[in-house]
Amino acid sequence: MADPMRIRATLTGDTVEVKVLMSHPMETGLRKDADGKLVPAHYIDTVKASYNGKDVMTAEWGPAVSKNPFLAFRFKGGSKGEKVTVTWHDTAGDTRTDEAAIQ
Amino acid sequence: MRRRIQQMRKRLLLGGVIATALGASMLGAQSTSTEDALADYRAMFGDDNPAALWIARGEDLWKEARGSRKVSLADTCDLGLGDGVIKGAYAHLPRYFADTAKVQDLESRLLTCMVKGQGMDEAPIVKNRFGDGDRKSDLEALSAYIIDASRGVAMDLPMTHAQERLAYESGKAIFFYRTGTHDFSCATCHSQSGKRIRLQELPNLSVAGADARDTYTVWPAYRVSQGEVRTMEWRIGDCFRQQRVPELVFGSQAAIDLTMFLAKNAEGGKMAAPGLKR
Amino acid sequence: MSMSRRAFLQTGAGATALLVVAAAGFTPRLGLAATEPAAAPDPRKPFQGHTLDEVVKAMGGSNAQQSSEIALQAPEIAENGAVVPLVIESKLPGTRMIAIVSEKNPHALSAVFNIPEGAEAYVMTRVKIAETSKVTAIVQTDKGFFYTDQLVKVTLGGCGG
Amino acid sequence: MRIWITTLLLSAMLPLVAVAADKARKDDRNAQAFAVMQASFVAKGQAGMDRLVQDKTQAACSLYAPGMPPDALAATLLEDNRNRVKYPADGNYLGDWKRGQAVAEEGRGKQSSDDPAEPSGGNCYACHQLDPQQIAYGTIGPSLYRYGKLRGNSEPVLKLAWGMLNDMKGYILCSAMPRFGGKDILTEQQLKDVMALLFDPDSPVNQ
Repeated sequence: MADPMRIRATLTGDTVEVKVLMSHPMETGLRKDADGKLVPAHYIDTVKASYNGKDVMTAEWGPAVSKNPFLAFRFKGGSKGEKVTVTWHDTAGDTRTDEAAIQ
Repeated sequence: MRRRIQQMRKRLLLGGVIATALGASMLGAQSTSTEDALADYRAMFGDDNPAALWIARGEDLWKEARGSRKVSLADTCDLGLGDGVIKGAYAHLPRYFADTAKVQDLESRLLTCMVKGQGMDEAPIVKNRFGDGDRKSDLEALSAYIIDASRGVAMDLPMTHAQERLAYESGKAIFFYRTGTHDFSCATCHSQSGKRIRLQELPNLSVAGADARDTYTVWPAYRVSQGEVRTMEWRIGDCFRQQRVPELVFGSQAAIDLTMFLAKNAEGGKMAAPGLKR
Repeated sequence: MSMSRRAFLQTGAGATALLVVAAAGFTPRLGLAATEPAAAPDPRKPFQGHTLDEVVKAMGGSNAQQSSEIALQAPEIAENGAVVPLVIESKLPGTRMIAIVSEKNPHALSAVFNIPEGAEAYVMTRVKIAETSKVTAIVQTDKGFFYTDQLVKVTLGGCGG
Repeated sequence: MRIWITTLLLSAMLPLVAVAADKARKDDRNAQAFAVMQASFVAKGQAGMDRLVQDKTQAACSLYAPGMPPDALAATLLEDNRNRVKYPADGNYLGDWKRGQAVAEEGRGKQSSDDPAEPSGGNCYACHQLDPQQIAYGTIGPSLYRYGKLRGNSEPVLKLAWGMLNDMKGYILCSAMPRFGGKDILTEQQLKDVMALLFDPDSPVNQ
């Protein structure tokens, strides 16, 4: 199973900034490993973030997002202590959901 | 220049776009020096170092009961300050361990703890010492976690055992040993300050000083070019590869002795690892 | 660094003076070389485009307009093409989508971010670029598609081995 | 009086003793490094264990580092290296600067991870500025920008540059620069191409 994301959500004024680090190889399908073998494509293709049951960000990615992806986004109307949920899905069908309380 | 970006980040963080401040980057100005541009690039990572993912995984591995003995490293592994003590442990490594009668660096000591303490198989751990994407290295994750627990602690090696002093002398001899098709030694690139290879600054690691401290204390580091956290043994082994010599054996005496030489030269430097490197 | 000097130096000559050559063997290791055997294509249409126009078209638009209301912060020089940090913020009213395009990648589109109601038109992320090239931020509003771009030079780092 | 002379003699000898002791320690240093490294490395790819065995130049430059070998030893080694320089059979020093540029850019070659069937690079940009368009250049060696323009291309100038490119240790004994000809890193044709990069009036180095 994929490793947990690292999510930090910070409230400044009326804006919540969410920063997410995801553990993922983001293989393009074009890279060769140490033995010279082509590593098959394997990357996160969708990301979804929600707050109070409402989407605050959805994303579609290709293989050109960097390995161990980093993403930051902002939304208005969040309050401290409430949770932001982030889910990703990848081309191998794996998925992972984590959450973090707004600080 | 770096300050400009930090200010920009701060403004962006507050939600207000200052059109003039962003104007510069929108124009893609070509005017800064290469060094300034690289400093800007590095500043853009802020404190969002993906090494955090390794630290988190390392913590789980440290606390989990594993191996045929079903014990955790947190309960059984002595890194020099007592069983399970990790705070500051890395700042006093490499050091002599009586139970193995050897000077050990962090990684070889972790291997001892996993094999002798937990009863795990040595071969797969060593084979998987450097991770690659989905194939993750336990040693790299554990190292990241343990070293993070020494953040802010000054490098201070015991150097009381004769074998520790011998390791330092041997490491120094290896550092200056020129050989191979290209006549390289570590000293070829790392015995003066202020030079660079391509665009990479080359620290002087041949003597104790600021260069040695600033370099040693940010390893292990998340290597942007590899998308992996790499440890000191990896760093040294990859230097040897580029030195055109054969492959450095993991946990070998040369690896530990050279680490000892570098660690001693970094004495007094405050640990700031895992860092972020090209 | 004064803004006016930066702006003044933003000339064609300045843009070409610091050409950075990627050494042979660099891009294949990065896994982005277009000459390598192709991976199974991403079924999503916009991710198959090779140019800005093709991507915009696949998204159902046409003729993206350059706009100074989009702020793209990208490094002038990336020490490594595997990780290029970007900050994109749109001041265009009704921004509902932000996308990142690098035309010299095997496939131009890197990422699409949908901005729901209540979210800010702001995103920070890190992408791969195969070689020195322009990075383009596309923004979609109810009025159509807009973009801004910046040249990012990819350099070689250490021993080159 | 006698005591006085003895003291004088002893104090005169002391530095000699110290030098001898230092030499012995340094001898041990090379031997010690070799012994530890032999036990700590394994052959991989084209990098065999023989690569850990030093030649005389490498041994001398390691033994006295960060200082220099004594003058007499240095003179012998310099001559040895310089005598090994092979000059082109056809008397022609200059190849194609464009191919030379590729050799100067390429960093791979001779590493355990490199394909031995592929030609090695010279990796000149790792240490030198050449074509000013390439900003990713190192500063371990001097800038070679306008190398030919500043020196012309008379026979002695070309011969000297060829010699240094082939075996720098015949000119600066403990230089950081590899012996590209002497250690068979680059072929004669590659060396000519790099020479052209340095000397051809059309080369970007001379603009």
